[in-house]
Amino acid sequence: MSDEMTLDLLEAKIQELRELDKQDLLNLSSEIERLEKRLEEMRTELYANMSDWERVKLARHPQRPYALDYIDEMFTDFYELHGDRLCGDDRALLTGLARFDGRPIVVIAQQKGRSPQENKERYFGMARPQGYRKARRAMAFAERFAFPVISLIDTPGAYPGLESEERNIGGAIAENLLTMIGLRVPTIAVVIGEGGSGGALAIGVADRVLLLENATYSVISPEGAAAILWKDKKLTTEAAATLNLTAPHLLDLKVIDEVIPEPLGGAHKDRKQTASALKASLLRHLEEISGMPIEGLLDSRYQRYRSVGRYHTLNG
Amino acid sequence: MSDEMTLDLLEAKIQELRELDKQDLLNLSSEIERLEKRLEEMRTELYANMSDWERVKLARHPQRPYALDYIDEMFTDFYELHGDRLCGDDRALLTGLARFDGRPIVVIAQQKGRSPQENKERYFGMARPQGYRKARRAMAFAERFAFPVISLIDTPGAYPGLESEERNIGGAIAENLLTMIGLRVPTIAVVIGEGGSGGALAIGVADRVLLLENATYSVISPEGAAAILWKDKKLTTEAAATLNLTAPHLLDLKVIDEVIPEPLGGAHKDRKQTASALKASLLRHLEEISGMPIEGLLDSRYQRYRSVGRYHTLNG
Amino acid sequence: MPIFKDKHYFRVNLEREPDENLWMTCKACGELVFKQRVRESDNICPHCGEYFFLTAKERIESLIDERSFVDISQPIVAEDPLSFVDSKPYPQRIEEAQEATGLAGAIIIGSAVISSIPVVLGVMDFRFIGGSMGSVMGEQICHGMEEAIGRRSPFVLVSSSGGARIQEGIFSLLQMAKTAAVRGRLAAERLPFISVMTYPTSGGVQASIASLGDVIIAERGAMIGFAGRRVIQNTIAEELPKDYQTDLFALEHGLIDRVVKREDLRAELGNVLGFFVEGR
Amino acid sequence: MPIFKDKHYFRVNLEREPDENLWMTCKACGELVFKQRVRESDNICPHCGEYFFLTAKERIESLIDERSFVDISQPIVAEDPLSFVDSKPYPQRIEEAQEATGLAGAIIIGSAVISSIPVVLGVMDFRFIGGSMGSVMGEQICHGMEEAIGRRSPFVLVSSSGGARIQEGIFSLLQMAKTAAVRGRLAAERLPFISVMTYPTSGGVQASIASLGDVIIAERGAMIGFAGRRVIQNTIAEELPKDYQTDLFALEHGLIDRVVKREDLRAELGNVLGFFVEGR
Ligand SMILES: [Zn+2]
Ligand SMILES: [Zn+2]
Repeated sequence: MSDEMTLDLLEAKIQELRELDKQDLLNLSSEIERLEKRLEEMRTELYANMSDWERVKLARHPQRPYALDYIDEMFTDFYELHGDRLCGDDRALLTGLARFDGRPIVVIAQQKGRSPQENKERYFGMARPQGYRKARRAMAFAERFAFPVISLIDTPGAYPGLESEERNIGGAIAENLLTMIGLRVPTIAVVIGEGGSGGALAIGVADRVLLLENATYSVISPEGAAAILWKDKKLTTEAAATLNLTAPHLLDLKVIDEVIPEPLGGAHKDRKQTASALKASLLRHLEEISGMPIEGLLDSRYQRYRSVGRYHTLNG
Repeated sequence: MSDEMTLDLLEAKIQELRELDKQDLLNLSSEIERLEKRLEEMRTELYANMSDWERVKLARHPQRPYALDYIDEMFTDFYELHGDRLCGDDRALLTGLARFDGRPIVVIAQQKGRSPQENKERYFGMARPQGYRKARRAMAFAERFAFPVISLIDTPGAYPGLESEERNIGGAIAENLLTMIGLRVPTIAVVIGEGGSGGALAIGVADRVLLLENATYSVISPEGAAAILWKDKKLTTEAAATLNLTAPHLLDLKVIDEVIPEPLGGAHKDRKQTASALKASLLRHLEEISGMPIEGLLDSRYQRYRSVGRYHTLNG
Repeated sequence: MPIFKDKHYFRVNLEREPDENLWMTCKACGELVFKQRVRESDNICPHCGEYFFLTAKERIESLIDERSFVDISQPIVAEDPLSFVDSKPYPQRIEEAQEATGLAGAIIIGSAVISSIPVVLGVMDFRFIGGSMGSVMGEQICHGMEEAIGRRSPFVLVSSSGGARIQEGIFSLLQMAKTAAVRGRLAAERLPFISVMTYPTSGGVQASIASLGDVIIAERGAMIGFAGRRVIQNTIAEELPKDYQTDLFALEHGLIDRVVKREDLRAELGNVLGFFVEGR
Repeated sequence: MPIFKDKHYFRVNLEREPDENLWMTCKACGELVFKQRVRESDNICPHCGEYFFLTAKERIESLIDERSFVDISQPIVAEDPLSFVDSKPYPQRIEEAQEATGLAGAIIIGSAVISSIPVVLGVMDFRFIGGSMGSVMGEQICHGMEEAIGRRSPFVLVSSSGGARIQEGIFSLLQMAKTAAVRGRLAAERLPFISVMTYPTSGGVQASIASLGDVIIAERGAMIGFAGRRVIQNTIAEELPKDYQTDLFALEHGLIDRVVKREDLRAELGNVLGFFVEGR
């Protein structure tokens, strides 16, 4: 089976052929059309048969749209609010106000960098305690002004480092969980890329939890699981398959509410289309939950998390 | 007029005479008695005529009882709670549970060090943001369990340093003011030594504000005022006199509720007596405010701070 | 023009006396610039971009929709509860400040419209004893927030202050608690408070009301912090970095939300206030 | 003794089988010590003071008033929602852990009395798949807190866990939110939650319920933190100090309230719980 990179190369070649054809009037149009059809078929096959590990790679694809791309496409007037008021301003986790369909919302979003420089600044999307505490400030802000909260999740996980531990990263995540479960406004979380462990969950407790088709959400990375459980870092494909971290699995397991379809080849193949599908879904969900009295909403949210888990009951 | 140190020396000499008399049977008792009477007179005179600057020095006296001494004398079962859950545990500002007359309370206290080593650890009683945030955590704790808060103030001011600014010392103080004004439990603040500026006020917004007789409470130190306003650091005596920072002035100005008397010569001359007078006052005030419905208490506290200030109204 | 000597309180209005000198020299670039031009461009040198110091009136003018300002401050003036004398008696210091500035105190409170949104606005004037916060400023800020509650409108505070008004001693210190108290009411009413920090926002003002904004915006070039460079160097002799207490230092350490150029501040306020206004 | 293979759930009781070996050798000092003596001294070597590893049962025994323990856990056992197989199938791993420990899961929930104060107590057992938190532990912790609410008594949780139960995937992750949710209810009821962290308290347990105690007490020698030394060194190759994630590191950085010796833990709990009990 062809992999994505090969197909991308083929796509580029077809494009070159088209250019050549146009310039030099070679009249290759029917051959080009046939090639395109073949490409489409191969892609459909590829994505139908894509392994979970392939999907993880797609979720991490360097061309994949990041939070600011979606913010740009779906919202207007994004007004970033910086700083945790305690010690820092984490660039891996953004907070701000925006308008969504004209309505003010609070946005919390994990943001990866495109360039090495940007990634250095954004810690590859791995937030530190100051990021999670900035998010908590944004939540309190949302509550004060009754703005719904939309969070966009895209992180390999919380930043694991000495400074993080010194600033109580575990405590910061824990406090966010507690805050979000009781937040007196409608909340939606969307995993747009990687939903990495506690670092994702710390902005992911919400009334609705959505996933993009090629996003993943997992307690641990396949690499981490391979290293810890299989004692072999190379067994990531097996680990990925077993972790059930892709959208179809998560939907089956009933831990997410909806999967937003992506174009063939992934969100980066058509950013606008992806954003537009996500926006439609967000609007629908937001309308639903905004219509509920807040006590009822809090109760549903509580029940959702209170009841999560799989175990069976025996005779005591 | 004699200063305190001279009188302390005289006191020591009298003690030596007494020892000598006892050992060698010199029969100096009547001379010793006369000396003692004279010492007493001089002390009374000294303290009656003590300048405000002298009193500042007494408030900072190295033998003066510090917070832990009062905690030890007045409360039982002090159980220290450490850490701000954010990044550190400030040793200049202690928080904890204790029993006061059998009743659980939350204690917030600024603590100076006796030895150079202890002062290094305690930053001479100057709290950093982590201290003020630990205090805020203690306030939330008190509120959750309906424990009254007693804070003991003794600080030259918040610690002024790069690290403090990096961690938003101003914001930390401001948040505490906001928290204390709305804290849904009875609160009492006592200045036991130095009440230095914003660093003192940040744990000093309360239903009752008390001062020990030789404690001071001021917007700036006399040294600071002399340097800034008189452009001469040596004019501390003048600055001290003008700042109205001693107990009698503050009582006159109606910004404190009560002055707790100290023994002649200062609290350190009889720690137990001082603590016992303070304890009696605290008990009385606590009983008063604990008897009030919390909404009424919050309203009084609000009015107290809402109305503070001196200005006059003209024809607009 | 001893306008306050007879205990009179004048409302601020933004109409200006005609100025005899039509030109001024920029201290930064040395160019001769047309005053009217400078005024129209928020007191920024049209030649080199230098920010000239803004009086409170000029600041108000630079932020609000034209002719929308009404002084709604309390008709109050300072007392001298400590009979404070340093190099001169405090009352004399007040009078001189009043004469120099034409203001009754170090802050102006008004109603105004910013980008078509009605707000209550407080603006400090650094010329008035370093913009220090005494009983009058504390009361005016509280009054402003209470007016905002009464009008159901946002509160905007532009700080420019060295901190506490030492000459009022403990009363000055307690204004920190007083303003925080009323700020709590504003929050309970779910009305937004936008704090704008300009050069300088420090000491007791930074450690109370100015740091309690729902949104905190710093003007580019602002100095923001609690303890001044000199205090630190006197107390603990610590080396301080070059960017100590700059706007960017405050942003990097999470003290503030945004740093904004002076020429963008009006639009910025319109932007952020817009989120809190129904149907915008 | 495949006690759980037939899907039976056994209550924990603290009565012990008579042990054939009356003596054991301390790994730290090499001395032969009398087992009964070790047991009576909280599993501390009477010779050298080494802390021996505590099973959950031993931990409970070391903390509570004698014979006060009643298992009140839910009769639940793990499922295998992901059909997870690594070096062995997850159900087999569970069964082996059950057989090795005699426990149904990695935590025991009981009612007990500590210094005459009735509490609901949860104690993790690190031997059970590293004390990891899956659906069963999450549910048991929540059940424990709800029991505490029902009984109006404090909740005490003794953690000893490597973090999430990877084999339950996303369900394991979500137990962090689940336990935090019920912890919120406990807070709303104003009932105290004392979190005791022992060696180790890390990963998803440290980043959720264990860090949400009203009071957090670490046993001396505890390891406390989110990301293990190896994870950090693999991810970012950072040098880590010797005291990384030690009890004293956690204390110094404000993560916990206290560090307490094992032999003092029982009295410590009595002390702190006493504050929340009427009339003590
Ligand atoms: Zn110029
Ligand atoms: Zn041993």
